Amino acid sequence: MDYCTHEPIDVGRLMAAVADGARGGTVAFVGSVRGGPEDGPVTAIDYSGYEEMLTEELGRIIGEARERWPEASVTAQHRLGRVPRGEPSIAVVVAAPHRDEAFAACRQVIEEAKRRLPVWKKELFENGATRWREE
Amino acid sequence: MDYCTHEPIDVGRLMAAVADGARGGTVAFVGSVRGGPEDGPVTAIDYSGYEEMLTEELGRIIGEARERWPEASVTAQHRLGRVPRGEPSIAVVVAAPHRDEAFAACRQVIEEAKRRLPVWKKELFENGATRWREE
Amino acid sequence: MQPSGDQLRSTAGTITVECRFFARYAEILGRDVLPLELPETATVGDAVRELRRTLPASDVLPERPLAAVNRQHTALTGRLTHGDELAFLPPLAGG
Amino acid sequence: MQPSGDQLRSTAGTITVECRFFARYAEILGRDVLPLELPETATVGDAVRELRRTLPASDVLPERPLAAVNRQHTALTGRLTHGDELAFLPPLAGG
Repeated sequence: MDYCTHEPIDVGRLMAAVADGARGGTVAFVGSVRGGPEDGPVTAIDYSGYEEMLTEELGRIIGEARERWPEASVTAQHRLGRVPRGEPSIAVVVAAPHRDEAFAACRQVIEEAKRRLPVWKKELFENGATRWREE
Repeated sequence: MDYCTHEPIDVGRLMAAVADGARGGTVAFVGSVRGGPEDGPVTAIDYSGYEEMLTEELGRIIGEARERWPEASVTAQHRLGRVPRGEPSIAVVVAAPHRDEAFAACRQVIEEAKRRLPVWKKELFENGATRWREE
Repeated sequence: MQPSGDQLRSTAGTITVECRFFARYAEILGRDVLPLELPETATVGDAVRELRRTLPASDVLPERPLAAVNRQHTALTGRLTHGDELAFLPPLAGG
Repeated sequence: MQPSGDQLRSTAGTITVECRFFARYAEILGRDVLPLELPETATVGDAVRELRRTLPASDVLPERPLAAVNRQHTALTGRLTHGDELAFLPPLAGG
């Protein structure tokens, strides 16, 4: 499965990819485009990325998690391009023999992804305006 | 969505049930029937429960999470009956505006569910033997 | 003034609760329900002692089993009321 | 012995790196790639100073931008080598 996609993220497929009879606990984190009251009327976000580095860096982040939790099966995917409000932009899925490891590895991967992935977002508003969002 | 089901758990449907444009972070925990080397050749688990109490108690557990994280949307489902190896027996899904809350609420619900739900499992082995599994 | 449930009591000064058994307990006891008459001051612990004294194969029930009254986890010191549903729960294994 | 890349150097004692700009930086600079000639001892920080000195609209590039060399995050003190891909990254907003 590619770490970077321009299509909608299929979380069920990611979960199936890590599943296996020996790993009883699966934790998934899915980050979606938010457009609630505190965000203003955002209709979509255009995600752009430094794609070659995004793929390599997400691979390194996943590799670090696999090294720290050798029994865990870890995958993740970041979507680029226009993502409508409510749709996932990133998913991290970890299956492990026990839930402690699954929660810990999933958390580490999403934190590192937020901190390190070369991705930028431009918010699109109902009135047609756009804005770079730097968090 | 019923907290207790005798059908396969549809994790995607649970995720859709909590999704909403204002909650950007969704965390799902899925517990599946494990049959790895340390578990012996388990082919399935027969889950039985005190169903009326299971439904009430899971409702209380979810209510406690909603009270502690008022912005979170929380759901969960426990499957009863025969669950083949690799299939989910429980799922907890939380959507929240921020991922800290989503991780924390999901973790609390699964820990309380493991501790409090009146559910029992009988393991079925390849050779036809069965065994109550008390953890 | 007397509680309104009194008319249902099998004997003056006693209450009847419905015991429920699950999983391994039900399998070994060979039953999943049992009405039990107890003194009206009885606690969950009193019900356990009475069952362990009278039931065949009752040693499947430990001295301090998990119990629920009316579908809520309850300590052994919890007081029982006429008509209560008193469930005995083998070690939980949900999830 | 001389490094084998020497033949590609535009001038003796200098190296050429390929600068890449993304998102807001690319938008404001009006370009996403730029070859940059630097002394062969140059660091990422030296490249930043050279760009801020010579590029139009270069104040979009802060004094201490995030940078990556050959697709890995790199400190401003990191040494550059001829042929490196040097990317300048606006504040990250992935996920």
